[in-house]
Amino acid sequence: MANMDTTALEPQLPSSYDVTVFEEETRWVKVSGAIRRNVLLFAGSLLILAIVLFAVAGSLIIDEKRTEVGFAHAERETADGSIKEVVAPRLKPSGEFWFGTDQFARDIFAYVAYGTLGTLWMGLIAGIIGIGIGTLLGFIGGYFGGWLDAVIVVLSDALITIPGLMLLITISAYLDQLTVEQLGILIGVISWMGTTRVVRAQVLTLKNRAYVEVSKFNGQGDMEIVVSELIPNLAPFIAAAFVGAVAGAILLSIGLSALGLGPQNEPSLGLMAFWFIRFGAVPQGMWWWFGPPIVVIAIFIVGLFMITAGLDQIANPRLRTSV
Amino acid sequence: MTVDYVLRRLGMFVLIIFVAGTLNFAIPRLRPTNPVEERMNQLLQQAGGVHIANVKEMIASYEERFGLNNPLWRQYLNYWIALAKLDFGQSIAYFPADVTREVMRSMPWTLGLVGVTTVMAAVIGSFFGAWLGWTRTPIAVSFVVPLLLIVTAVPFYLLGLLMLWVFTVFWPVLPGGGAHDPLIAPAFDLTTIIDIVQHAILPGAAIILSSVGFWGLGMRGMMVTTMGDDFIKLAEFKGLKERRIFLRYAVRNALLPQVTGLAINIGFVVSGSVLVEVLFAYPGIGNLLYTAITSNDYFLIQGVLMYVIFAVGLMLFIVDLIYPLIDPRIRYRSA
Amino acid sequence: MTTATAVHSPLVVKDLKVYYYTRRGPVKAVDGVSFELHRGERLGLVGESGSGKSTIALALMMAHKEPARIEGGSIVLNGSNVLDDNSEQVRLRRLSEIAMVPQGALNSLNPVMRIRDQVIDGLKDHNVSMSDGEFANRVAELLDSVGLHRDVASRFPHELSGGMKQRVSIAIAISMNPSVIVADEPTSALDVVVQKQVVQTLRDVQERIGAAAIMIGHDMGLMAQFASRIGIMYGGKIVEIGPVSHIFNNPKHPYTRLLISSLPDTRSKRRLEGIPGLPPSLLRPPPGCIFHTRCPDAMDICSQEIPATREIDALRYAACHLYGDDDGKVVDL
Amino acid sequence: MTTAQLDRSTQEVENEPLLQADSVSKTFVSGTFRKHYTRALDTVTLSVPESPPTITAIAGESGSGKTTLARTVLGLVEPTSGAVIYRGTNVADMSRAQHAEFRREVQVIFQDPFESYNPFYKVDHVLRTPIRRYNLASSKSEADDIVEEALRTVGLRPEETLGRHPHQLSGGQRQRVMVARAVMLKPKIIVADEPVSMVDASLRATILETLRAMNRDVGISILYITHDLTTAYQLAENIIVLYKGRVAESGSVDSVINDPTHPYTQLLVSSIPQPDPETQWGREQEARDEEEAEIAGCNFYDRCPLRMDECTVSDPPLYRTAPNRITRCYRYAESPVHLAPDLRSVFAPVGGD
Repeated sequence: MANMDTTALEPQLPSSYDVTVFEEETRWVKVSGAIRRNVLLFAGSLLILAIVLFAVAGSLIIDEKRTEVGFAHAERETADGSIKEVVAPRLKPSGEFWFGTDQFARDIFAYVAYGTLGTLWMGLIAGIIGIGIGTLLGFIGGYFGGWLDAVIVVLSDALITIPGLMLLITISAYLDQLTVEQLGILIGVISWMGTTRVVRAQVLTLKNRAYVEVSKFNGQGDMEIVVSELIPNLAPFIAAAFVGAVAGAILLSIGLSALGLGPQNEPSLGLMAFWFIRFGAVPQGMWWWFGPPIVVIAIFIVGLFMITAGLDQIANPRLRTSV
Repeated sequence: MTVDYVLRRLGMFVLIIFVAGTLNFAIPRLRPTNPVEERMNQLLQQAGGVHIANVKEMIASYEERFGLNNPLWRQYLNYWIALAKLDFGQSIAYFPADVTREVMRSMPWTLGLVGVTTVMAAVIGSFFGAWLGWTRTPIAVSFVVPLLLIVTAVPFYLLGLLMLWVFTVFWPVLPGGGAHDPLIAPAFDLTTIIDIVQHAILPGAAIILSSVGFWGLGMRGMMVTTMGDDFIKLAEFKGLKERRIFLRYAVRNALLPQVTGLAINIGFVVSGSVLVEVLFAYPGIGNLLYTAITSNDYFLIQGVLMYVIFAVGLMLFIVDLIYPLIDPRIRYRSA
Repeated sequence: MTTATAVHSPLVVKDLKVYYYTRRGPVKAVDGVSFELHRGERLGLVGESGSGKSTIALALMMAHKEPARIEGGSIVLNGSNVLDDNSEQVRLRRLSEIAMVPQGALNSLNPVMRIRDQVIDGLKDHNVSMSDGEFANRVAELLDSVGLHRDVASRFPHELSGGMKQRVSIAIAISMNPSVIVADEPTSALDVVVQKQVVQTLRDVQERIGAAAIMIGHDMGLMAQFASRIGIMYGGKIVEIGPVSHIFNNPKHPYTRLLISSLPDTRSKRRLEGIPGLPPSLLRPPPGCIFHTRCPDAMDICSQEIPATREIDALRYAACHLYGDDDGKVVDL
Repeated sequence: MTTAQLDRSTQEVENEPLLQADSVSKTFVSGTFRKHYTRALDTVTLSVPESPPTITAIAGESGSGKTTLARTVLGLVEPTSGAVIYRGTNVADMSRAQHAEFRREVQVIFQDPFESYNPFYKVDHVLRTPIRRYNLASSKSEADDIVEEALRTVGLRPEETLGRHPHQLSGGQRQRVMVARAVMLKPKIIVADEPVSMVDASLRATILETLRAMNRDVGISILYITHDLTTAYQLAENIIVLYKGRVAESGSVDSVINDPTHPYTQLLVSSIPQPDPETQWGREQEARDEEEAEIAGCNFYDRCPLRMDECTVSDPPLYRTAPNRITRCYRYAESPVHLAPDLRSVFAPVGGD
């Protein structure tokens, strides 16, 4: 190579005016630009962060006893005029009980905090398992193809049509009491199909990209190609699928629990829904009972949706509405 | 529409039934002991509310259907033979009522409520989404997007709960439960119809409100993607009127994936409607399933699940058959 | 190119500036472009990526989108400035006065509409009233004129090959006998045999209806086959413009000269030489002549002063410091 | 020249080719129940000798099978029948070590200089990975030297190239980095699949000239896949014109392009837009307009302006119309039928005349 004539190929002029010269931006400019370009992602993350902080800090600070039946007491004047400590259900929000108490004299604020934590934990487990199975199958199907791919495709297409809640309800009819963790695992196991579809479709488009083929000529093996060439580019898709899976799992679990078929012994937002539906919070007008969990669930899901939408914009630039 | 296409779709339909049926067969066997058998023995011991002869008959029919002493493959085969005859056994709770008959009694209510509201939500949502995705729509309307997000984010049943509070407690103008007034003799007249519609408003509105955002956001995404397509640019170069570009070029193409979405979503809505039906005591499939579960009526549970999946699979199949009529690329594909 | 003829020229572009407003500042995609299009002539605008050629096409159609803005100049179409029009006037001018044959024809047609309807809707939205039979005849006639069978009218786009789709685009473009046809890389995705057919078809219909045509592209070979006059674009400016034979046989601007000498042909094998360096940044264009960073003939003045456009010989204009008052007078195009 | 003589000359060139595609065919299947078969490549045999280094152009329109041939030779597509043989071993049967050697010695340059880069990484990634995977350097500084030398070889300045993301380079720079990547591995063969069709004209020449220099000075054989006959003419010694997966015509590039015999090659040549206003396109047209008909005979029949009745009966064989020319057309039926399957047998040895 040394003796070849390269004079004609030498770069000839300084490139200070080339299009290729990019100004270096300060970190803040980069960050603020990123936020401006993806408001949805940023705002959604803030909402979720707030919920997580509320649940984690709440469960650390607040005594778990406050979520137990009959915790709340108040001083009441009895018939003989003496002041007596009595169990205090159905209290309106006050300085002591910020969100009031429910039918069973539990502190609703504490219950919402612990319940949020339980639901969050369940969603995470379900999301991780669902995304794990889904991504693995998506990669196997998309990258290696063949009969295994055909099986994966057909199976996920068939399973995705089976209504998840119906399936979950049916399964729960045959099982004993579920724990929050078990429910998370169960939901994860029955809801990987969406992720598989997305990942597989993306792997299919990526694997025939020239750069994946170039990496073969660079001596990279299949595993290395998957790990170092495909996964980094699939990250926004996988992250979006994960967030979607967590949101789906939370909705499913709340649905199941609201029917009284979910975990009964640990606080969760779904179980709370079961209680306030079953014990007529609505007809009683106890807005402080059913209000907080509904608001938390709404913020939860809105936040997760916004993150998914924001990640979609990263993955699919056409969805970016502003430049 | 090619033979290949129809065959593939039909194959998918059969497969869905097969997978669902297999699941339905496998789920009760998840536990080492058979919960159905347990439950029956339990009944036999208590024999309180149920007639002891009935329970014995139930056990006989159960053994006949599944023959738990047979090898697994034999049980599986028997199971499919029974399914092929639409024989789901008899309901324990409503013994000796046939499961199929119970399902058929509830199905029309669910189909009416969920079917109508799903289509309405899809139409309204797609319209909103198209409007939002149309780049020429004033920025002022973009506040609708977060609004849709929030409405979508609250689950069906919780939204239903809120509405129940508003319209039956705060401002009692609508009936709070049931599908019709039990005092009105069911007849095909105006009073009955108005009564049925009145009862359907709250649960229906809950379903529509909470899924309209899903459709809207999906449609908006498709619109944005479609607006970037070359044929929209040529339509502009052609000097077409905005209205025509919007309807005939953008919306017409953006709608195509929404139709497929409709098919898949029907399954989800049916599923979600369980809660709405329970909440509003609506005598549909969801309520039936709930009753079945609370009374450990295993044959009924199996039957409901099978019928629901059959219905969802059938709807998917029908949408697949209709799809080529609206997308010429599939209609004429030769290979 | 005197102003007296302007009245009769279907299109006169003067000092057109189109900037893209980015976070980093304005990108001067088109920076002071002037040219005049005569009745029935075919102008080729050649440039490499980033030269601003496609931006010109969009601006002529008034179809540029944010963040692109027309910063100055005028586009006089059939005697009146398009920049003064309201949006409805702009819309009505499209197709009837100026029509576009788009790039990437593979997806340019609506996949769910029959060809017939895609030809007719343009006419309908320009208030052409005909009976259904008359519309059908008009469609058949248009398809005929681009060498397509009239049966094509009832087909969907996916049933047509790339070349056929592009002919349909041409048929649509001439459906209202516009005075100007703009073709933006009309053969970019097509095979060489089909490319020839499409360009010849475009040329045939343009001659038949007597429209002026602008073809935008980067393929000098295609330009030599199509255009009667060629404008060479570089960094958002036209650096040289003149009759096709002058440009190829006696290029004046160093960029044109290098571009032409870099073209491979099938007559003699030779050492292939490209143009060293890279296209300029339009965000921070170099001072002076925009080509001086890559120019083998660059002088001191080139990095200081923007060269004026001079009329080097009849109908040929170039902007380069190599030419002084002896070579041609400075003109305001 | 008789058939016997031709066969002998065939024997001579068949002494251990470095790489051989041995009667490779590729059929793509679609459809689930009713299968639809597309024959993308139909029994093509081509070999590349160990020496001297050659540049061979493979030309045709989209659907001609040129890219399928390239991808088959590269081992990216498994042939439906036939085999790709490298240094005497079928690529399909190679051991891990042999396959690694094959992957290093038969390199590629793809059409799209942007898609060739993983957008996640800086351009360095694509240069450093092969050094690591093939153990080309024993130290970091040695690796740096190899990368920098390779970049200089293709006329790039390392300091202006390294540490950048692909989108920060121009199309021409990107493609030159890809050439540098391939050259750095000291391959025996480079398959260049339309390497300049997405590069600006002013930068195109430089890349082609680099390829030529690699062939001349470093001794790399090049398979140049293209739809553009002018660049094929400038770069290659010999050319293979494919039509619908079959060889339509082949021979030395000068004679094929300046005097095409097959009606398809004639159509291609007459469609070249010459960058010369005095050489205008002719008005010759195809027989039919892009409508395909299934007939038993010549696969070009439906487009052929010179078609004859016998063309519908059976597919014509390759006729040897001149010492270094073959064409698949009945109009040359008086010429001897070319029997040696390997197209290499058509090409004159470089500098052999």
